[in-house]
Formats: sequence, C-alpha cells, structure tokens
Amino acid sequence: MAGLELLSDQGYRIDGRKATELRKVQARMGVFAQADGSAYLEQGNTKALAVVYGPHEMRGSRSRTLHDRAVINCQYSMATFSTAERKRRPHGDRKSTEMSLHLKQTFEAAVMTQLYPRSQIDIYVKILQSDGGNYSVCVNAATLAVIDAGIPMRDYVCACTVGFVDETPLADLCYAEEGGGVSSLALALLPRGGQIALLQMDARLHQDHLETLMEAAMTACKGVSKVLDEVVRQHLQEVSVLTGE
Amino acid sequence: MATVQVSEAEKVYILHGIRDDLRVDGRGCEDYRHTEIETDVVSNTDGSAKVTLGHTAVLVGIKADLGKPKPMLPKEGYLEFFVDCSANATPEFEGRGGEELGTELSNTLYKVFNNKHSVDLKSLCISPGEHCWVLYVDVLLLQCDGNLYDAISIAIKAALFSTKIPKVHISADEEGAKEIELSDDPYDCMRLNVENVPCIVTLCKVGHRHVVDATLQEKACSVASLIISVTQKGTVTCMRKVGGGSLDPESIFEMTEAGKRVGKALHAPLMDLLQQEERLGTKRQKVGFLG
Amino acid sequence: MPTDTKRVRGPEVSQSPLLFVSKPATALPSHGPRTDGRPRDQVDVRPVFVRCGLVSQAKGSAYIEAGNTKLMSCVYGPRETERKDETDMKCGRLTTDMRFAPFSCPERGSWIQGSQDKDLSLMLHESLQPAVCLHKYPRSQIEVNVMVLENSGSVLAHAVTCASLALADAGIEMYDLVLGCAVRQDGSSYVVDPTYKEENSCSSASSENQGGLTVAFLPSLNQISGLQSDGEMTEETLTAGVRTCIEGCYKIYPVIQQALAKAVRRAAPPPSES
Amino acid sequence: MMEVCGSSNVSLREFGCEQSLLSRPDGSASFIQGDTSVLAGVYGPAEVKVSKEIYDRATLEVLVQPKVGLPSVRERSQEQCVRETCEASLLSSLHPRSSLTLILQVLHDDGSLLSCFLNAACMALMDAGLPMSCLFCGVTCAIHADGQIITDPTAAQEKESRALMTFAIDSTEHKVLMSSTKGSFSVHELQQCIAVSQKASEKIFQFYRDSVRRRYSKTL
Amino acid sequence: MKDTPLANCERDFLLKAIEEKKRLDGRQTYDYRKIKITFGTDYGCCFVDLGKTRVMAQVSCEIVTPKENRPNEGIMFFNIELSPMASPAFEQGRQSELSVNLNRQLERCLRNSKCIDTESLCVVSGEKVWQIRVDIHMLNHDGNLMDAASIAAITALYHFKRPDVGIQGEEVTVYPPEERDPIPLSIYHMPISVSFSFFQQGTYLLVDPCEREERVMDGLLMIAMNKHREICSIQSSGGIMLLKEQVMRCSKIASVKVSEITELITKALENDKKARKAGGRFGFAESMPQERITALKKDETPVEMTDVTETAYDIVQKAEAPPQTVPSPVLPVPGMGQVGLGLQNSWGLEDDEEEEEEDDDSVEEQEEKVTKMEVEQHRKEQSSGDVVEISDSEEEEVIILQPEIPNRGPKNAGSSSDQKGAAKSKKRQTK
Repeated sequence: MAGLELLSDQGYRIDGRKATELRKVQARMGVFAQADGSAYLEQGNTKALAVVYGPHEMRGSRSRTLHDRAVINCQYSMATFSTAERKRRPHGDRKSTEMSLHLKQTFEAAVMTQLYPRSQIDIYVKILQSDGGNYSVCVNAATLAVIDAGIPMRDYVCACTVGFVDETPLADLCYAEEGGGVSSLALALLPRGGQIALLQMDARLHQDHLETLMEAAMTACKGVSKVLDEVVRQHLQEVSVLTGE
Repeated sequence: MATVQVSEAEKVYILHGIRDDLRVDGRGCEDYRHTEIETDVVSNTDGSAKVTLGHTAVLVGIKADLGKPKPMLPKEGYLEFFVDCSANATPEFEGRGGEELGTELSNTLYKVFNNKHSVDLKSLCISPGEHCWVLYVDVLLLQCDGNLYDAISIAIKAALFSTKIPKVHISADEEGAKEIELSDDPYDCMRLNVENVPCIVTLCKVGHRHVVDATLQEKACSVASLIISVTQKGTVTCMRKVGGGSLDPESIFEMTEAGKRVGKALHAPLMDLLQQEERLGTKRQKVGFLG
Repeated sequence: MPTDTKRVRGPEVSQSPLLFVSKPATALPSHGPRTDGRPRDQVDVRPVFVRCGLVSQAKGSAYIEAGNTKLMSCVYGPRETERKDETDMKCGRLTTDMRFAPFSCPERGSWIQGSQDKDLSLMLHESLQPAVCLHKYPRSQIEVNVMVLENSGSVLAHAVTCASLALADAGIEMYDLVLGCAVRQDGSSYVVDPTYKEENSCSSASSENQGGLTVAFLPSLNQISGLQSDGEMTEETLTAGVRTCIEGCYKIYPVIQQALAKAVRRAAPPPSES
Repeated sequence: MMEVCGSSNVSLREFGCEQSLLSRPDGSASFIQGDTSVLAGVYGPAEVKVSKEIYDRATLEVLVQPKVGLPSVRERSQEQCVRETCEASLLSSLHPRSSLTLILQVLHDDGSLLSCFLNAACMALMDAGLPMSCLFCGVTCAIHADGQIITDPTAAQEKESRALMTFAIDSTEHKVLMSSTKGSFSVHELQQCIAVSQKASEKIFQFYRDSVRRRYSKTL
Repeated sequence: MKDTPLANCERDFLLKAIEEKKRLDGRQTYDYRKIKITFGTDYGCCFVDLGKTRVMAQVSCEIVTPKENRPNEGIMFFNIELSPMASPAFEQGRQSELSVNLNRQLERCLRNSKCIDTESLCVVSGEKVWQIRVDIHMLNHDGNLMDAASIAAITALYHFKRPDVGIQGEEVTVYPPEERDPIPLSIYHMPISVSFSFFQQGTYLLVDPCEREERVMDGLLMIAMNKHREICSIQSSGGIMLLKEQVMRCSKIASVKVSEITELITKALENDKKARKAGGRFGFAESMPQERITALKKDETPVEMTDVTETAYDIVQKAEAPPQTVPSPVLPVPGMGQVGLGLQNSWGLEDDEEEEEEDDDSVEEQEEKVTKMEVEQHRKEQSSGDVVEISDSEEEEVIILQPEIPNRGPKNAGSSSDQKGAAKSKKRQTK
C-alpha cells in the first residue's frame, strides 16, 4: 500500500507501540469557566477540546423541541491549522457535518435525555491538532465535558479506532496508520453493558475477521474507560479539596 | 458577539466604580487583567501561541505556505488572516453564527497590518513574481469575556515571534526551470522580526471615563469603544471606532493619547516574556490546556 | 469564495490588462499641487453634486457625486423585521448594505458581496446608528443600501454622507445629519478627500507617516460617530487628521443642508402667501 | 422560401406517456418524445411557507432537475417558461394561500426538451386533478438553414438549425400561451411555425384525450 | 413543504405488527422488496425500482487536473440529490442530515472500498485525469434509499463507458464514440449496501424497511459487502445500542442478500448488453409498460401542412403594419437623452419648476441658464478660492460646490462658523 511497514516482525508499530497498546491519554476537565462543562483531551498527538452548554431552553426554532426528552445538538469542527495541510473552513463540509451527526447519535444513546424534556444540550467539539482517530478522541473528550457539566449518562462513552494488519488488530490508530490503507473500525462503547453506541467501518475486511476486530475494539475502549474514570476521580478530588469538603 | 445581560442597578454600580477609578474586579482604569501567554502549543503549525486574558482565551496558529505573490506586489509575500469564532466560545456562534464577528475581526486585522513596517513582507519573497511565503494567521476564539481585539493581537505577536519558516534554496536546472528545495534541517529556519508588530489597545468609553481591557459587563455599559493599534515606537497603525454610540472629538484625542501610552507600555514586558520563554529552549515544560 | 449560481459566469481567473501596461504607473509626486489641481495641506474638498429622491420606489434616496466618485443610496422602511426571532421590542434595527458595482473599480469586481464590502457595510452601520432615533421605531427595521457606481477615492466618507441624506429624505427621525470626510497622510503633507490614485499610491516609501483616515461626524452635536484609520501615523498626525476631517465635514455641511431643504420644499411646497 | 416546406420533416416523433407512476407525489407523469424523456411530479395543493404565501391564489413553484450536476442558469430559464405556461392555465385562485410544486426531472435529452417538459407537466397536473381552465402542450419547431421547418427536432437537428422555437398552445382556442425562441427568423417564418405548431398540437391533444380515455376506460 | 406527520395510532399499529413479525406489505422479516433494474439510452444511466422506491443514477466523466497529493489517480465524485420529487419533505439545495448521511455512506461504500481502479483513469500524470461523476436522483421515496442508491450507483458504473483518449506527445485527443469504441471502467468488485432497521431498542430487526417502517424505527445499521463476503463499510446510525452478537448476525444476513442482488445486477447488465448488440431498441422509452392502462404510446405521426403557408401568409397580411413613426428623442441637457412620453424623469432639470422658485437672490437670476457642465467649466477658470455653495435656480436640488463668487463669499463663511460654534455647545447622551 503506502510502502510502510505498519507492523514489524518483532510486533512493533511505526511509533514503537505494541499491537494492543493505546497512545498516551492525558485529559483535564473544567478548562473553561464560562461553559457549563468543558474538557481537554490528548490522545497521542490528537488534541481535542469539548465544551458543553446546557441543558437549557431550546434555541432557534422551537419546532425541534421534543416533549419527552432533551435534544442533543452537536457541532464538530477542526481548527484550520489542525492538519498538516491548512484547512480552508473549520466546519460545514460533508465530513464534519457527518462527524457532528455521529457525535449526536452517540450521545443520544448515552445521555439520559428523558430527564430533561423540552430542553437542549449543546456539545461542541474542536480538534486542535489532528493525528488520527479524530472521532474517538472527540467522543472521549465530550464524555468528560458532559460529566463536567453534571449531566447524567448511562455510562462513560468510550471510543476507539482499531485497524487490521497482517491478521492482527491494531488498537488506537495514528494518522500514518490510518492513511496506510488499513481497514479501520471506529467503535463507541458503553463499557459496562457492552453496548455499542456507534459502529463505523471503512475499507475492506473479510467477514470472518469482523468478530476479532470488534473484540479488539471493545477491549481498547475498556482501556480508555479506565483512564477516563481516573481523570474524573482525580478532578473530583481536586474540586472537593478546593470547596473544602 | 457574546453578550451578557446587565441590569440597570449593576450598570450604575459599574459606572460609579469607574468614575472613582475602581473597577468591579479591583483594577484601575488602565490595568489589564491577569494574562497568560504560551507559545508553540500546536505542533502542526509553524508558529502558535495561546493567550488567556482573564476569561478570554485565544489560540493562534500560523502556517507558512508556498504561494504566488500578488500581481501588483511581485516582490512581497503576504499575510492572510482568518478568525474562527467557534461554537466553543458561545453557542451563539454555532453554524454560521460566528461568521459575522469573524469577518469583522479579520478585516480589522488586515487594516492593522496594512503598512510597510509591521512585518517585513519583502523577506517572505522567495523569487519575485513566482514564489513567496504566505503566512496564514488563523485565530481561534476559545472563550470570550470581552476585549477580544487585545487578546488576539497579543497572541498574534507571540505566534509571529515563535514562527519558524524553513529556509529554501532555489536551484535552476539546465532548462532554466527553477526548483525549490526545502531545507532538511529543522533548525535551519528563518525567524521574523516582530519588533514592529503592533498591539491593539481597546478603550471602552464608560460614563465620562474610558477603561482598558473591559470585561463583558463593562462593555455592556459603554456605548462606544475605540481600538488603537500601537507599535513599540508609539506609531498608530490602525484606529477604529466600534459600537453603536458616538464620541466627542475631545474624548477621542484623550483616548488616543491614553491608548498610545498603554500600548507602548504593553510591548516591553511582552517581548521580555517571549524572550525569556525562548531562552528556556526545548527544556521548557509545555503546559497547553493541561495546566 | 462563494460561487454564483444565478448568473452565467465568466472565466474563473482573469486579469486586468492594466497589469500588463509596459510602463508602470508613475508614482504621484508628494509635493506640489495635486493632479486635479487642488492644493495640498488645505481643506479642499472636491466639488459635490447632491440630489435627493431619485429612486421613486424607495422611501428615501440620495445620489452623491464628488469628483468622479459616484454613489447612490436608497432607504427602505421602517418595516416589519424579516427575522421574527430578532425582533426588538424597544428599539428598531438598522441594517446597512454597501456594495460596489462590478464596474466601479479599475479592476472588475464580483457581483457577490466580498469581505471588503462587508467591512464597509459595518463601518457605515456604526457611523449611522448614533444619528438615527431608533427608539422611535420599535419592532421594525430600516434598511440602508449604498451602491458605489464609480470608485474614485474616499468612498466610505461619501457613502456616510449619502446614506444619511437618504435617511433624512425618507423621513426617518434623526438627531443629526452624518457627514463623512477622508484624509490621506503622505509623509509630512496631507491631502483631503483623496482620489483613488492618491489613496493607493505610496510615493515616499521611506516615510513613516503614511495612512488614511476616515471620519464620520455629526455636525450640530459635535460628535464623531465613525472613525477608521490604517497605515502608519503618529498620534499627533492622527489628532491633526481628525481635526482636518471635521473641518472638511463643515465645508460640505451647508451643501447637504440646502439639498435637503430643497428636497423638502419640493415634496411639500410651503403654503402660498395669498 | 415557401415552396421548400415539404411535408417530409413535418412530423412528430413517436410519443408516449405514463401517468401516476410514482407513489409519493400527488400527480406524476412521464412523457417521451422519441428518445427525449421527462419525468414530472406534482405536490399540492399543500401548506405554503409564509414568505411565499400569496393571499388570493396558490403559489406555483417549478423545479427543473438536470441529469448531471446542479441546476444552473439554463434550468432557471426553463423553469420560468414552464411556470408561466402553467400559471396561465391553472385556476390557482381556487386554492388561495397554498403551494403547488411541480418537479421536472430530465431522463434523457434528445432535442425538444422544453416541449417535452410542457407536455409532461400538463399530464402530471391532470393526474394530480388540479383545476385548469384549459390543457396545454408544447411543440418545438426548428428552422433549418435552408428555411425548412422541422417539428419536434432531435438534438442533432437542433444543432444544425438556424432558429429554434418552442410554443405552448392551449387546447380550447389553440392560441399561443408561451413562446421561447432562439436564433433569427422572419415574421413570416414565425407565423408559419405557429401555424404548424397549432396543427401539431391537435395531434397531441388527441393523444391526451386517448390516454385519459384509456386510463378511465374501466371506471366508466 | 412539510411531510405529513405520522399519527400515534399508526405508529402503535406498526410497532405492534412488527412485534408480531408481520409487515404491512406481507413480507417476511428478512425479505427484500421486488428489485427492478432498467437502463437508459446513454451508457451509465440506470433506474432502480425497489418496491415503490425509485432512483436514477447517471454516470458522467470529464477531464480535470488531479489532486496534488494523488497525481496519477482519477477522481470519483458522488452526489445523491434528494429531489423534492421523491418526498415533499426534501427541499432543494439544502444539506439535510439525511443527505449528508447518504452521501457519506455511498462514498465510503464505493470510494473507500477501492472498488474502482482509479489509477486507470489517469491520462497524463499530474496534469489530466478523468473525473467520474455519479449523480443519483431520488425519484420516489418509499424507504431504504441507501440500498437503492448503492445498487443504482454500482450498476451505472458497470454500465458506463468513457470515451477513449489518445496521447501524442503533448497533445491529448478525446475520441468521440463514432471513431473509437468507448471503454468501460475497470471495477474490482461490487459492493452493495444492505440496511437493517431496529425497533424497540434493538429487539426487533427488519431488512429493507419501507418508508412507514423507517419512521417508527429506532436506528439503522448499514452494511456494505461484496459477494466475496468482504465487508466494505459498516455504519450504525440513529442512537441505538447494539450488542456485538446482533452485528454479527446482521453481517451474516447481509452476505446472503448481497450475493442475491449481485446476481440480479449481473443478469440485468447482460440482458442490456445483448439487447444493444442485437441492435434492438432499448432505453427508457422501451421500458415503459405497455400493458398498463395509465400508459399510452403513439407512433410517429405526420403533421398536416397543407394550408400552413397560406394561414401564415394571411396572418402576416392581415396584421397591422407597426407604426413607422418613432418618437423623436428629447435632449433636456447635453449628455442626457429621453425617448417616449409619460415618465417624469427625476434626473431631469425641470423647467416648469423654475417659476415656483421663490428666488430673491439676484446673483442666481443671472445664472439661470447655467447647466452643470457649464458650471464645471466655470470652475476651471477660477480654480482657486474658497469653496462656497451656489444655488442655481434651474437645478432644483443640485448643489455644486463652486469657486467663490466674490459678492457671496463672506456671508456664507460667516454662517458656517456660526454653526460650528453653536454645535459645540450641545452634547448628546446616547443610551
């Protein structure tokens, strides 16, 4: 394909990780004071900022109001300088509109929207630097932001992309691996019940391998969920120290 | 623009406070809020800076691209400004909501840099009429709490300071066709002289006085403000009245004078800070948004 | 760049033949009288031709011609706001739209509003808003359109004058007229109401003091409603420039006043003495 | 010039029509003239957007969808021609403050497209059961370089022609409802073309009659 | 125009029926509706009927410059047009969620799965490549647009033939089909999308939902596959929570459906090929069902021409000759012209208002005949001096800044400075 050896004979990937190893995840909750919830998350070199406003009254046309649950409104955008080649528009193209739609669907499944009828929850995600796995980083960042906003969810939503090279599933693909013609699968998981909130796959893969790949993706998601849980716990500890409890 | 609702009583309180040179957050009329600057925060760019001014947060990324010089100015490179008012800052900016403010800000930036000395455009030229560097200055608004202009201009100055443009060599082959080669060495790069890059000072007329670095609440009390971009030497590169009210000529003269004073005073510590950070070199612990 | 689907478009890239003129345009001299014979460093505005009420369909309209700069302004309203969700119960809304006709500048423009037009619309809006008694028009909007027919410098200044005249012609209540004036600083000397060439020339490259300044002024209230400058100027020059502009505004004030008075007289002739 | 009008080229290609072939629209029809074929769908009378509401009649919107790419200036002018014809024959004042939408999809263009649009539109409006004061049909005439008149030209014939005219003709008095012309021609030629079109329209109206009779043959 | 809302009782009825494993049209859970594939007259034009859902696909090509990062690959462009014909809810020119979803899914299904050899579309590396554009028009929306679109798109691509090109040195010639036979695209495999809809939080599953079913479903899972059982894309949508087992089951069903549909497409393509070879008639006109009573066809008919020339001649003769007299143009002032009557030109420098002028100024009386042009000439003569305004009696509201006329100068200068002083004393509070 791209002439790159994605997995060496010794079982190491181009950035030195093992097949099932995730990139380093660093996150911080409550980055901004003005928003109801916000979080910043780095997964390797992919950096995303998520902000949550709401639940609040419906904005704009009231015809979208749902009488039995809250409307989730998402916007995904990329900073114009986030990619190696400058982007002309931060959002509004087909790909980012689709991404917004996917985020919306993911969080409609996870957030307990029925608790807030006739209201709206805005989730805005911005990619500051893109190095593969944009969707999953966005989902993870948005999860933290939703938690920071104090909106109840069924479970953490954790997402991860996995690829399939030489009969081996690779967890958490970076940009170089994504571009290398690998069949990649993005999966958003609610780890406790093993429910899949979103599933998306590109490129060819034989049906028989689907199960292994999904298995690997779910394991990776569970790994992410551990990290997220830690971040949340630490954040709460810090906050409780500050509030003196 | 992100706006706040301020009640009449609050307005009176703010107005009286400013009359006595004491603002709600304890500052004087010509004081800036707590400011944090960090350069080189996004590795995909050639230069970047993040500035927080109170609760206002701005991220600027600069990318240098090879382009063709403008036909009227074949010996110069050029700068392109783009301000992205993202929905992160406020839900009002969702979709195309931020576009209006974005164009307003970027148009002002074009005006601010519309002179010969701010950035040496000639140094951005590679081969006249054919190739030049185009610096894309992309501003990302992350949060707004008033005084966007000042925060953006400080961030742009810092980002330009940290910009490293790779050196290029032009080699001509036998047929005379020119080829451009980028230098492989990442340390072999060109830096920009930012000495003359101006900083914008926004003066908000509140009551009979004017304040520097107004918060959203203070902005809501004022009818008009004046933005002045001042270079280190004190020359003004752009002046503009914004807001729905009008100003007395005398107060404009006063405000210009104050703007120049404040602007001049802003440059020295900013340059100091940037050089200090530069000296730390690669050892510097990058904080970004994690701190 | 938004694409135009409403018209049959020309080629995507085209260049003005002016670029290929073998001899580059000689830089304008920075001293001596100006090309149109006006003296430097004096508040000498170009002769102005003003006329109200040309467009019968608009509520109010005005045409202004200063030298070769020609502008037309129409005012519609007050009428119901188009966007119901933005209706303001206390205050009316003023919308401004300033456009350049594609043939107005030496280089052909596009039919679609560019970012420069948007910027000028905004400046126009900010300059006019303080003068209009918007609180008298709750829940309604007033539209001001300015079309530049020929751009020969100082467009914004004349647009402000023209638009305020059209507003007055439309019978919109105002505190005062708004007058505009522009100054171009070129080294140590300045020119008032610069032409297109003077605006875009950069004769003395070495000079520090170079820039343009446009002021919108409310003459009877003595207030500045719009101010914009670019280029490089010292604070003293700027202050002096603002003063010059105010003086320039006073020069055209009687002209505008009289044009307006005549328009009113024609619309409602005074009762005959007999 | 008059003598050259031989009858050899004055004919209509085979034409056909199918009505109510789509389930969603209130009325639909496909019309085929030789290889040229158009699909038409009508929605309405239905709720209208406030901004487009007309207080004393229905708002008619005509949309032409090209086969490739997005609608552009050419499609806009075709929309205009069809809309004006439909507005002339529809009794839109019977449905005030409502919307009528007519969508025309090009399936294949082999000349005389505009007349095919008109015929398809008329059949679809009939199928939707909208009240009309008269039926209408479209006839395209091409004048060849040597002055010969060709009715219902193919794309190749259109290309070679000196002038191209499309007329919409009503069914009651055979008058011209709309005309769209291209190229240069004399007044006499124009009148000739109109006369030919009126003759040709009789055939088409007979076809309308036959197809409606066939359609309702079992219910009557 | 809005879509008709779905009544609650209808919704309950549909869900109840699904719970009882019954479908409105009598199908079984995993049944597809009847698929019909017809071809148009051109190459690359194809109609697909899936039950009542109907879509049209048209493939076209043009030569463009390639993308910079892929200099020797052709470009594939897909566009699904949700024509308002298909459903009243579709608006023209608006990017709805559905349209984005369908377009992206089709792109993923056909472009990302690399089923088309894009490298074979290169003409001159880095300069000229073929862009293959697939336009898909929805003609009637009765559910499962995605599957219909994917079948139509891939069939049209198989059916399409691009013109041959020849390269001689720098020159590239595109041969029309008469000169050289056009060439079909080289396609590696045939991905086909299969949609599954989920009801009641994923408890019930249906294949090929119709429009009514789509409106009550919770979520959708689209799996694109080829007959080699290779998955080309998976996409879940609509905020449902799936379990891994469900996904696996769907992928198994999909593989069966895909092989059935592939066979159908191959057969349809072969039939068309045969028909074209036999030289028989093909295309849309032939596909019209003759047996239906809603359809009628008429063969080529001559139009009677007997008295056409006479009629035309009569009309031309009878018609009144157009008036030959052209109203003579009026020239109010130099450089201004007026033809026709009736309109009072607002630019005109009306003479009649002259009388109404209440002018008491003797200076102005003298200049009665001065038009604007003359004034300008006048100005040039005395190019120095202060600017004052002159009111010319003839020009009603025309005010020209005018060089000083000695006896009026001082008066005006004084008044202007008075105003200046007066203005300064006032100040307005804007709030």
